[in-house]
Amino acid sequence: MNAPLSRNWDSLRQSRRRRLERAAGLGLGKAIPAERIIDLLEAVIQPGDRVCLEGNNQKQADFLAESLADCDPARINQLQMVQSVLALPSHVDLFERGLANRLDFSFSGPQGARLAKLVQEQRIEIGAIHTYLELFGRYFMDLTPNVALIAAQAADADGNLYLGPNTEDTPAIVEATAFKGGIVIAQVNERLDKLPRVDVPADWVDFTVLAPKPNYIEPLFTRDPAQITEVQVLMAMMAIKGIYAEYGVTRLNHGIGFDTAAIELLLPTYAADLGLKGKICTHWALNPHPTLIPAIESGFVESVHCFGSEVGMDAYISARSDVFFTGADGSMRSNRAFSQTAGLYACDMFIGSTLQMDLAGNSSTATLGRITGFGGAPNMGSDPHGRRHASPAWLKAGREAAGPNAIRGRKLVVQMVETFREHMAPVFVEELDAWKLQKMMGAELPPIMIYGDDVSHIVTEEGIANLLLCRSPEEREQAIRGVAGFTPVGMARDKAMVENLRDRGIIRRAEDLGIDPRQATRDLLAARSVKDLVRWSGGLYAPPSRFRNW
Amino acid sequence: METLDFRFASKPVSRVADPALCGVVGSGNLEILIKTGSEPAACRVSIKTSARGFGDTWQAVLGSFAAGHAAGGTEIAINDMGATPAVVTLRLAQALAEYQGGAQ
Amino acid sequence: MSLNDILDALFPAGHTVAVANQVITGEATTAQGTVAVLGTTDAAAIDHAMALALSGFVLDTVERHPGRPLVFLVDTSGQALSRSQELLCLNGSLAHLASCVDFARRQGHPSLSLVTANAVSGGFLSFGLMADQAYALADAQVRVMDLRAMSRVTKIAHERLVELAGTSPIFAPGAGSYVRMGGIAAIWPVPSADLLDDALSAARKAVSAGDQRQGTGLSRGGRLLASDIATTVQNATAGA
Amino acid sequence: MIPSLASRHSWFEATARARLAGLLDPGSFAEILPPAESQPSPHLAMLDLPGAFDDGVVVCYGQLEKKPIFAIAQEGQFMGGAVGEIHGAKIVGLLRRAVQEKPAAVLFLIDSGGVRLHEANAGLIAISEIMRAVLDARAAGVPVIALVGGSCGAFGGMGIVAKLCSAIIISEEGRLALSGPEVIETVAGVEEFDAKDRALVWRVTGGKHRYLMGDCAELVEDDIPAFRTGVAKLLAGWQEAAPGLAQLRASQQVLENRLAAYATYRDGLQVWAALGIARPDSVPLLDRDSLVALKEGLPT
Repeated sequence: MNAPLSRNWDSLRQSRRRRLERAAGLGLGKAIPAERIIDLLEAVIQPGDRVCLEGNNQKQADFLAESLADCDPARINQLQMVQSVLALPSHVDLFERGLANRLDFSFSGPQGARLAKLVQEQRIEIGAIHTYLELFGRYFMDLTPNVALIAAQAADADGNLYLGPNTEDTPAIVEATAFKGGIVIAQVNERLDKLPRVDVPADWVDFTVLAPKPNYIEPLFTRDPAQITEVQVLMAMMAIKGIYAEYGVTRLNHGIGFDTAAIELLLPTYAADLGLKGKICTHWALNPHPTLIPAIESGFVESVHCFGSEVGMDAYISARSDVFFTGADGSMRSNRAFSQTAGLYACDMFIGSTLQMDLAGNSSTATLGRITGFGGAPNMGSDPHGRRHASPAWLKAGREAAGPNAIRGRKLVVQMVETFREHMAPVFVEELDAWKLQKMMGAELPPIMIYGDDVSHIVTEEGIANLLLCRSPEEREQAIRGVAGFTPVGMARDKAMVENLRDRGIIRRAEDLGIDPRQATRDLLAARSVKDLVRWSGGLYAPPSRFRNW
Repeated sequence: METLDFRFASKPVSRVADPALCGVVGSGNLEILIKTGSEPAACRVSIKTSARGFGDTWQAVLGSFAAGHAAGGTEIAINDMGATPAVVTLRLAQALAEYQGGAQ
Repeated sequence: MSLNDILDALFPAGHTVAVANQVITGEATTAQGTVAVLGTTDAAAIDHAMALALSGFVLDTVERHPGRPLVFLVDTSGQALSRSQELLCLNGSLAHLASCVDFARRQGHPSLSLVTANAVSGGFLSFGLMADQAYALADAQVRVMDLRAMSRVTKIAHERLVELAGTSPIFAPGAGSYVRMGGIAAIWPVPSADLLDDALSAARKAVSAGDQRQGTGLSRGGRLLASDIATTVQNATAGA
Repeated sequence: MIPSLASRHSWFEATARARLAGLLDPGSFAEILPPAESQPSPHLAMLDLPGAFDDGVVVCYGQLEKKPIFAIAQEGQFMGGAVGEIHGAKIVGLLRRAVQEKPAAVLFLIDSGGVRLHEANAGLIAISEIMRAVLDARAAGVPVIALVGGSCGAFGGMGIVAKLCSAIIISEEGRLALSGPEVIETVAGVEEFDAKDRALVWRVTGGKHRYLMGDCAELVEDDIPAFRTGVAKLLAGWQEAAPGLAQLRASQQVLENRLAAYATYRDGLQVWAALGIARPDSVPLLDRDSLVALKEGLPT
């Protein structure tokens, strides 16, 4: 019998020690001067490292991203980047400049076109496009970072970090890195003697650097009520009366579009008139949408847990600590991983929008020439099949789908779309662009955002299709065609079958719900401008400059 | 720009306010002018639209309107700046209600 | 052609015209007596200071020389494009200048303007187009925007604009378009004292005749709708 | 919900026709050259663009608190309220009619970026004609009141026209200037004027700034009834001397003093501080009544 191979069991720890020694050898302590950041990065990052660059939906470690992109590709190369959002030009520069060559990510909104080009030129290898929760999970499995570059609001002399209201992904990243022999470097907006609160303890953090400018934050969740259309008001009325009220949806998540902003702004008016206050929309997994302010002020909302924060909402959130999760210091604590978990397992409904939907109800926001990913929507917009607690909405949906003897419920997954987008692009299509995109990317699967078999309802200006009640693929298809209006897909419907579906309540038109489309005016919106939102907030909401007209 | 003309059979409508105007020629919007026409059981529609190539869609939207409402005896003139069928349908309903004297 | 050449050609009997900050002020002798000469040069982008210098000179003339004709020389690339100018309401200073020119007219001062090189939008509106009669030298540029910029803003193909500009004066840059539209009375092949003399006589007649530009545009076939529509609105009984 | 928000009828959002409907006495609106009797601009058709029956402006007569009123309302949603041949001629015709019929006032609901580029020459000459027609109406003793609070503000030549009117009533949302911020940004660079920085745009061109500097007679809420009340208040004791030398000299002096004092400033905040406002930062968030009180308390 052979003796067991002798093996080094602490190579990660040793590697970490060598990296820290190289930094110390350059005279670098825990607090790094901004002008020496490249020295530090070149000392602690090795070719082939897996590096997590904190790019969130909103908060960006922009100084560290730009600094890494400015490092010498002869010293740092072959990096494998893991990050949830590819938002900044510098994120893509890493690949163009030859520092990195592999990417695992979740969302790349503004950089989607550049990313697609690099993929076609084979200068970047994409591991996978993940959902947020999935990526966080893999941080603790097979994508654990060697080095994490993160953003925090403030550091103290020891290196404790205060994250401010935009916690977002930071806890997940730091925990995975710090406890698996990795190096954590934080850019901070300010150094304080005493932090308002400690969000990350100093011994999980190796280096801090005071960035020349505060980190960039994108106001991603601000929807100007002035841009909400009458058609969106009509769809919101139908959704409230035909879904929220009927299922008694109390725990939910909203997408970030104008369609759902319209619902938020109809709660204090239309929904209140229907007597729904206290009966719907009490508990939310939601970023602090400014358009939710009127519903909060009207007493609709009991609790909101947030993935991140929103520019201009800090003072309002702080003053509404019964509703939002706030620290003893008064400022909000958000957390993307926990809020995603709440959205997946503790919500009874997700409602959002999409750019395309096919006849099976599959939907995607992927378009040709862009690789964007979907962030959290695929998790929020899915029915987790595992065991969970029962709630009235969940049970009702489950029984609609499987009959009175159903042994599990269903999460409501609602897609809300106008049949045509701008420039008369039909939302309902025979085949998603995702299939062409799959070929272009050479991917295993088409980039579908929400799978049709998870979708429970589709709301369009033509009505509501309840897919739970469909009993065959043909019925589903005709239910979808039946609310697809004057798109080619809609015009090809089987009229008799659609009328039958309407008789059975599977398709419901506005008039079936007792709604006159001519009542759908913007006068129903509790706020019709950003300034109205400021007034509702008692002056606590301070919108970013670009959303003001005063 | 494209000019389209249609004629649809439709039940006669009783008018109060003649003519009636609804909407504005703004991006994604349209204006609709309803006047009294010469055929009591037909609705004539003439359209000037910035979006070319949607004649079939207009025909379907207007046909559905003429079948679902009493709009006979009218002439409808439309100036369109890329309104979606949803907006067209809504404006038609508003304009017809206005034509009938603002009845709800 | 330089400003001095133009001045010498217009006023062979002599003038005392000074230029400060691209603003022309002074007086000149003509066959019809002394006239006030004022305006801008070197494609001035009109700002507050220029507008106020001109309006101040108009008011001085009204106060000290009742009835003296005003001869505006127009060379403006438009208005100054700056935040500080807008902060102080540049449209307000241009409106003040226009008011002063209008006031002079009501006090019996005949006025005419001559576009010597450029006349562009806001700068042209504030004084050149406020005169009783506007003229332009043959090589003067009169416009709101050139066709390339217009193509960018309107998203209409440049070639298409060029093609249409060949037949329609509605948007085609050029003094000729403004003549056909009635905005400019005539084009002068060269600056000349004789033409000025005729124009001053015409301006004396125009001073009490009111704004005749719609009618002129109609009779010249360049602006076919405006005159009738204005007349209809003036006389129509309102519909409900 | 907050009742004052529920009952507000935003001027900024409303169409030209909705503004008129709320501004004039109920039932008094009588349109001249209504849509059914007009044709869209042939010049737009030549460029392959659909026009509007009223060419983007409503001219009418009506009453306000029983006084006979003429009104002009530009539709900002159609081609940015810009002035083309027909549009301009309708305005000129109504102003000339006012000289003959002498209504109690002409209300000029401006919502325009200025000249319609598609009809640039016709538009520029029309604005010049409007300028002279406004002054003619005023000289005939008919006040012309500009109402500015639409999404397009009063820019370009229409900014000049607004300042030629007897008085301007503006809302906080209203903007009044010559060149649009986008134009300045395009030509002079984003450092000169960042057109996306909307708070800055309003500090430079917005209703509060214009009111504080005395360029507008009244500041009202973004509310159709508030504009109506503002007009009624202004007309109640209306007296306007025919423009005379002394008055123009006085205006000249005010403008020269202002230029001398503020020529280097680039932000409303600087002007407001110089006007004696202790906390200029607070101005953008003050409500209308507080701002009016603040202005009335300023040293003159």
